[in-house]
Amino acid sequence: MTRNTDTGDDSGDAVADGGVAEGGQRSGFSPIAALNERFGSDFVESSQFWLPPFLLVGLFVYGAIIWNLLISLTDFRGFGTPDYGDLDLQMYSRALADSGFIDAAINTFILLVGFTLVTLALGLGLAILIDRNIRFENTFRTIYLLPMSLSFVVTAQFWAWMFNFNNGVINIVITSLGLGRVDWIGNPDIVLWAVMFALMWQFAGYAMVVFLAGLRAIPNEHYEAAKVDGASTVRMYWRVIIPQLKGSTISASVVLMVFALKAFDFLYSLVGGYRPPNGADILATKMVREAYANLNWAYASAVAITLFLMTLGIVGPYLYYQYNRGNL
Amino acid sequence: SGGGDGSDGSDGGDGGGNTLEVLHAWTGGDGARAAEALVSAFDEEYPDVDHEFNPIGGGGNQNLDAVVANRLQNSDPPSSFANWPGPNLQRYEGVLGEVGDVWESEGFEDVMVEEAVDLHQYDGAYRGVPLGSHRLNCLFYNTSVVEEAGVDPDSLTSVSALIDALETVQSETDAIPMTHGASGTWTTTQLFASTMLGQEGYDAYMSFIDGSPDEAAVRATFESLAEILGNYINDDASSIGLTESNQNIIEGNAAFIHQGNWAAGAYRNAEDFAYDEDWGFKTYPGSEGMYMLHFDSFLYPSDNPSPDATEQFMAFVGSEAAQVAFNQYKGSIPTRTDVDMSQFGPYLQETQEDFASADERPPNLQHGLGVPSETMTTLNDVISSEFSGPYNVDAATEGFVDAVSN
Amino acid sequence: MGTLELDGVTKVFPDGDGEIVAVDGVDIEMRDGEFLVVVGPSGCGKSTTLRMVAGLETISSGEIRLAGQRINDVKPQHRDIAMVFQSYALYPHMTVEGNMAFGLEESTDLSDGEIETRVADAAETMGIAELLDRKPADLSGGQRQRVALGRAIVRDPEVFLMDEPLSNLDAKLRSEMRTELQRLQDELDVTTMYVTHDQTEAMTMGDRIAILNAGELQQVATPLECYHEPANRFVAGFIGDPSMNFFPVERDGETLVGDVFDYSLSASTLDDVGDVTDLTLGIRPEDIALAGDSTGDHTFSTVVEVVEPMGDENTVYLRFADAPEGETFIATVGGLQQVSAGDEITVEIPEETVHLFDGTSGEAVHNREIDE
Amino acid sequence: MGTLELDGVTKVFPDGDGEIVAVDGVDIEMRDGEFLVVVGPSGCGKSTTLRMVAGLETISSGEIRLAGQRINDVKPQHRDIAMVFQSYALYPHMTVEGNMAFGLEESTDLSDGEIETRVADAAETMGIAELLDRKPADLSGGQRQRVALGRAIVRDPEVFLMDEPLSNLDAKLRSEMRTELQRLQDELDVTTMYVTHDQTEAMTMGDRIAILNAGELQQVATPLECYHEPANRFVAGFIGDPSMNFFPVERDGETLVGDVFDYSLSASTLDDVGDVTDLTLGIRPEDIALAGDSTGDHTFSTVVEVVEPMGDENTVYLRFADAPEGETFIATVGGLQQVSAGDEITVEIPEETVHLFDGTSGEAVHNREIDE
Amino acid sequence: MSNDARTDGGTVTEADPGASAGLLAGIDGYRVLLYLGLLGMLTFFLIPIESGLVTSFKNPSGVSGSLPFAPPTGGTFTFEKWRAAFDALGRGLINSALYAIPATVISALLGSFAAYGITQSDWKQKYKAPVLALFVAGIFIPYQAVLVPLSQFWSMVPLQEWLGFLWALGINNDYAGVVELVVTHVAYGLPICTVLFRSYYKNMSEEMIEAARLDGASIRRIYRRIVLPLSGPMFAVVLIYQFTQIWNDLLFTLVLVQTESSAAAPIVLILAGLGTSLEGQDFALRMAGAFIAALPTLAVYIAFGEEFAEGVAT
Ligand SMILES: Nc1ncnc2c1ncn2[C@@H]1O[C@H](COP(=O)(O)OP(=O)(O)OP(=O)(O)O)[C@@H](O)[C@H]1O
Ligand SMILES: Nc1ncnc2c1ncn2[C@@H]1O[C@H](COP(=O)(O)OP(=O)(O)OP(=O)(O)O)[C@@H](O)[C@H]1O
Ligand SMILES: [Mg+2]
Ligand SMILES: [Mg+2]
Repeated sequence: MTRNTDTGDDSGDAVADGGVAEGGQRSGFSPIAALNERFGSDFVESSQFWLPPFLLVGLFVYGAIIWNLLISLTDFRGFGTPDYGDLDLQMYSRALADSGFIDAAINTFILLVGFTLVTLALGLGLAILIDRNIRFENTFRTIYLLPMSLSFVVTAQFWAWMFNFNNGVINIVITSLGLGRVDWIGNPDIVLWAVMFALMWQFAGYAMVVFLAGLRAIPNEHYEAAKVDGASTVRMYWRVIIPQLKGSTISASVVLMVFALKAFDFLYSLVGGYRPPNGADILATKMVREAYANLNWAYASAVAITLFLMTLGIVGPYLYYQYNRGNL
Repeated sequence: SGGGDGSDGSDGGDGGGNTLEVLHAWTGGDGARAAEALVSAFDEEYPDVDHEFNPIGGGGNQNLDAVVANRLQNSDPPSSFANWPGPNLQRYEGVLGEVGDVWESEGFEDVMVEEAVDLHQYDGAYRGVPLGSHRLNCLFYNTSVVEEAGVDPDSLTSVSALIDALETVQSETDAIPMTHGASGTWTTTQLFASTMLGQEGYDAYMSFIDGSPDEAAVRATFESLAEILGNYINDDASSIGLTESNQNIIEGNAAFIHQGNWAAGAYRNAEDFAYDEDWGFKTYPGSEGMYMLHFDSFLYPSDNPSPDATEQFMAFVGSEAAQVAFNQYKGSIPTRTDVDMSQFGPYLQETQEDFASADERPPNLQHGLGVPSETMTTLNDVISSEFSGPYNVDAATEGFVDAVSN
Repeated sequence: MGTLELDGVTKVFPDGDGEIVAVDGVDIEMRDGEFLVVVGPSGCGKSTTLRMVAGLETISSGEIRLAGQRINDVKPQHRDIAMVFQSYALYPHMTVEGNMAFGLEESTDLSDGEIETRVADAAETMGIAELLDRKPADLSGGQRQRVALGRAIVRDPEVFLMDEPLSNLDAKLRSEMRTELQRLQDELDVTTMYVTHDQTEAMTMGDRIAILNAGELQQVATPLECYHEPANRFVAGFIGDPSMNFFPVERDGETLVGDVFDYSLSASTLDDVGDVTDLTLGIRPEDIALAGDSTGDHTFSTVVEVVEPMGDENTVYLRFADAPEGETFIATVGGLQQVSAGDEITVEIPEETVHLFDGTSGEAVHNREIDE
Repeated sequence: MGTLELDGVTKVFPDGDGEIVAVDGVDIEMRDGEFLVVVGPSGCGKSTTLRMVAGLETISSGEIRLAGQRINDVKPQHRDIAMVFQSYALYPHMTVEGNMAFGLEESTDLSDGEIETRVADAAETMGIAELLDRKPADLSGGQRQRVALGRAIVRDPEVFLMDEPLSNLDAKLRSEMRTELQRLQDELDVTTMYVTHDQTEAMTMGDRIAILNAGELQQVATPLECYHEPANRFVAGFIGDPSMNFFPVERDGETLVGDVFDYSLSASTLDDVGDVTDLTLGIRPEDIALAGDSTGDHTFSTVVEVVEPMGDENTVYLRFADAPEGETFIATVGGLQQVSAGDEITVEIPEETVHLFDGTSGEAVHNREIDE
Repeated sequence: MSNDARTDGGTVTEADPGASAGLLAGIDGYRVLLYLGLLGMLTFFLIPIESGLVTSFKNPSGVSGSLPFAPPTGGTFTFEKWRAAFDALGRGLINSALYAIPATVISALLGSFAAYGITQSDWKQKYKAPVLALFVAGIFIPYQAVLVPLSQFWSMVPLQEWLGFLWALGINNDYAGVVELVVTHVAYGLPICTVLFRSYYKNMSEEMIEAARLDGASIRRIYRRIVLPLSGPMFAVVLIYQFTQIWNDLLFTLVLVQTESSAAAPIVLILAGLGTSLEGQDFALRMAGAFIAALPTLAVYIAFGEEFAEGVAT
């Protein structure tokens, strides 16, 4: 930090000099003035604020992604160093031939879509309930959002117990309803939905908060106008209010999908290991497993790039949408 | 550099250059106690060696493997780490040193079982020293449950006999015929190995491991497995692990379990649960006279941070003192053939006798001795995707055959 | 039949531990087809009154009757009332056509075809036929205003309610829409209750004006009655811009004695005053005349403090010669009459133009004469 | 020396692919101590002009000189200029004293003691001495406005810039502050550039008014010059409320021929017109006189369409008898003159009050006579 | 939005004008359903936590022998699991705090810098947009996409040598992992911090900043004297949000510290493997551990729920 501030001081001085240089602009050339001319009057002076963070992010995020792409083109595995001299798409063709990868990709997709949909639906329901001018609104909202503050690791513990075959709350409840026990975590056909359910528990509060903000942004007059226009409460929500939540829905969906892509922590903690329960392998867990359990670095990088492209597919249009709406 | 010593031994804080750093995964239960016994025996033998024994917990051996891999990757190797010899050594290609002089000076080649001699060599050099051995083709049972069902375990000498017995248990009692903990795939892979050995015989098993599988044998094995797993195991098999599964035997909820003989460790610790009275052991049906081999060994990384101390440690690991100290707690047996077994319990004594007198000692499939780790991963992936209910015999067969074929 | 009656209508809001009486026993009767403007300062209860009529607020006590039927307990969606909101409250995700059709779809059984026809007709009336496919976001302020009106008229309700519908428009558009609204109301002849806080709107638009203050109804009358015959000092001060000048005076025989001036009254005026002694004298700025050099009973010498030329007229801040600096009153004089700050001039406050109010209750005791 | 010169000042904003010329070659010279009001419709470039003077926008072309020095490239913090913003832009976390001291601390080397003294003096001037320890959030609108002014005057700058400083105040406070601002500017005698879109403010406050439209300067003159001698049709229409009436006419010899009326001109007026034939005739509403029954050269019979009674006067929408319905013009008549919709009345448009503009360029060719 | 309530409440009030509307309004059917729904959801959100909590106080026979959500009885009650969990996790609490707190503070500060630099200063929108887009996109990058290079990077940085002076003080050299975690979390937390601050600064009055410029302050002085002092509320939001994120993250700890056996192991890493050893699944222990690990973020959440919600909603 100290060093950082020092740099700040230096460039501060530089700017003061820049001022002088500007005065003499007509006589000579000043690089600072030239930069400012091109990028805007405060470009140089403000860079002391945004440039260091920007470089940090640029290096660690975007530099790393490019590096990752490079590694995914090598055959790097085991111990040693990647050989950047020999780049090809072998790892990607391997992925396409790997049924585990295909399964993980399909699971990722199902999780993405399923989780997002159910969470949005529940979140919207909660938001509407909360928004009905209730008493103790803050208490309800706080509790609904509570799981969001917990670590994936913690919620995994809770849900491992909830889904426990013999003594979990869920099986207790369904047996008390006269149904047979279900092996939530063990059955590969069910486990993904069970995970989805647990994640929904954790993030429905988030969707609620976003929708609530959306609901509150709709002027009271719209509710009243719909009433005066003769609509019942249900019709009012269906025709007038919910269609106006498009923006909230989009931003909540994007964030939820990104959460789903990151569900690694949850799956890892559920079993305490790199291999999630059968049927719940997703690209995020596969990537980490290939890298850190199997040392297939290049292959893991290729999986990671696939995951990244999936994210980009979601976030890219979102960024574009935000840009068009002038939010960037 | 995921935590660990300075890489070149000269910069480590507390003179780490000479500190012996040993990584293993025995973090709980018998393992922890055995590791403790090992350490104190080591202290007794080599009081001057600075050492640091680091148990790496979590996920069975997975975490240990990951940590070791990472440190080797970062050229920051520990002095030694616990692992399996055999084809498993392939994955440490290029980062293991040689301990041939230890073998020579200690005369290990003469006292270790011959399989140990073979399996600890890679690329023509010794890479580690064995500490103990578990047996894998075991079938344990709860005496009272099998009695209630009217089944005589000793009479089960083929897989089909086993299946019949399971059927009997199913119809005669409320107990689970065979308990299975399949939350990890490894138990099923391991069951495959024992079943194949028992049903298809030694040669079929060995050619499978050696990369020239007989598809019909593999298919037949999977068919039997499908029958067992599809009909006779516990409902919650897929969500529990070995420990809970084994608990079913102890609590009298199940008749049989197939496991390595580490399962017996839990019986020893359970109250009022005595060998031969409450629980019994039977070689996995059909594999009588065979001892499916397993080794716990310590490997020697090259670029060793404490070469001298490590060599001392290696010599110690192969010594009688170490093997007795460790194995009696671990529930395994020494890999030396010249050990006095009097300190071991009756079950281990029997195991040692079987070991010594076995006709064949086929290497295990799941624990490193049979196939390289990469193949093992693939086998487990096949189990995971095709054979964890519903049981797809065709796909599993194809997957296994492809995985081992070379 | 759109007669609308408010009978002792009161609204009490809970406020922490206490209560706020937002509307206090308001009685209004509106004829079918009447255009009533409700006006008053901010917070006086205008919106609350309107919202009670719409059914958007419950009524604490009193009764509202529409065409003779008590509607206190009828849900808003079942009252046959259309409302135009200050913010227009157009549904942003629907086209203009969707916005206009919504009410018909929800409240009637009309077929799609009929709805389309009615929407098209209403759009024609409002001159927004070519906007039907646009979304509200693509409309200008004036167009949105028209759509909001269109949405109300398409339903052909018994009563229109409008809450400051013009306040979001700029001045020019506002005066344009003002005229248009009047024309429309003339044409449709639907009972309309129109809320504004702008006295210009009130004066120019309504058949009658209802003036509210602090929840209480002050006067319901035609605009000119309110201007020339205010019921009390509040109305007198509220209606008219610049405001009426007020001077507190004490009656002393035939003379009103103020702080710095005396004002003698004629017999007929004295009659009106009766025995009230504590009075307020009111005079509208445009009634104060420059007297030149002539002096008379009701002329006073004053000093000009500030002149604000407005072009067509000047607003002159005057001070009685004896009054302390800063204590000014306002007169408006023709734009070409040259007065400048510091001038001493004589002004006349003609007796026929003065108003007198009870100093305590504020009730008007005497209003100006109107020469017709 | 606070003379401020704008010399061909132009501002071009990039806009997608194209450009917006927000300010287009504006030339203004302000004397030291002058109070200039810049007025114009929304979006005409007023704020942009002011912000260029402040240094908050770069200047696309042209030159701004302060006391003769070109300041185009001087950063805002080094120009000796203080600005009062529409939102006041007080620093919410500092006390009033902190707000006022901030500029002195940042831009001068004064000691703490000196700064304190100057702040105290300025606070005295603005009458906010007892507010010095409060935070802006604890102040009323008017007090905030005073603090914002205080913050500007304490720096004793060469030039004050004010961008609609009164628009956030309510009507009453606004007119109060208007007077106060004028008084203050008189007292301090600092060159002041004041932006507003409110023509009343422009008329009443400035020494001179600069009228902008679409980025171009229309006229710089005293308020009354602008009212009575507008440079062009835009100025004539912009200044004055209600606006001047305009009629397109064609000159035919000595007569102006409109759509529905003819208007004969005297020789002196014809002189002004010269050889322009395409003209616009302008007449202010207050100059249209009810002629009673008398007829003359410049009387016309009209129909009253709408009467908006304002109390002190009525705004009357008239239509020439021959004009189609809806084509109205406005006259203001005394509040007690009874006219009602539908009446036919004769009005006079006196020749000495008419304005004539070039029909194409809009330039004034003849302005009304002023009888002084 | 409360019109329904108003209308319905009104009916009741009308029937009994003297009664307090609040009490009686609860009686009508619609409201009853509404509150039933709310309470049902409340149960749904609380039951996993509740059953975890009661289980953590049960001995093994209590865990297997009683309903998972029933509180422990006298016979099955024990503190043992909490004690065991605390023994296992105690050092993890400290280790987690060691990187979570510095990383939170630094990323918040840098985020504030960055947001100020690209929001409140005057350079061309055309160039700002891509810079900002990179920050925003950075929020959404799955960490997996950078994991391999990240391990490569940290294996190349001779951190062990640089920090030699610390090891000389007797600090376990595993703590290099803590330093790596701080830097890593700062880098990956920066995008969200920046975006949060940006939304705040964007709403900050532009005129106020301009006023400060005209008052003679440089960009740096404006930050110091105007923007920073006014950022308090957003700092609260960002600090709370970041702290929970960093505290809760497992992936980076798994990659950089690797093992719960490390002296520097953070709490989540220890918790992930807790109670799943060869001993079998000890759910009571896992639950107790889960609560200990969740304690700091829960405390933050309960104390600063509003700020947390605000951070989350952005
Ligand atoms: N829902 C409410 N709860 C409590 N008090 C309210 C509520 N709605 C209005 N009030 C109070 O009732 C009084 C009248 O409010 P109302 O909105 O009717 O005023 P208004 O005349 O419309 O004012 P404006 O011109 O500002 O719109 C105010 O004092 C207001 O604070
Ligand atoms: N930063 C900008 N980028 C692009 N166009 C701008 C920018 N600032 C102003 N403009 C445009 O320049 C023109 C003049 O704007 P300006 O703000 O000076 O108007 P104004 O006269 O102050 O209007 P108002 O009375 O509404 O404040 C407008 O068309 C506006 O859209
Ligand atoms: Mg209102
Ligand atoms: Mg402006």
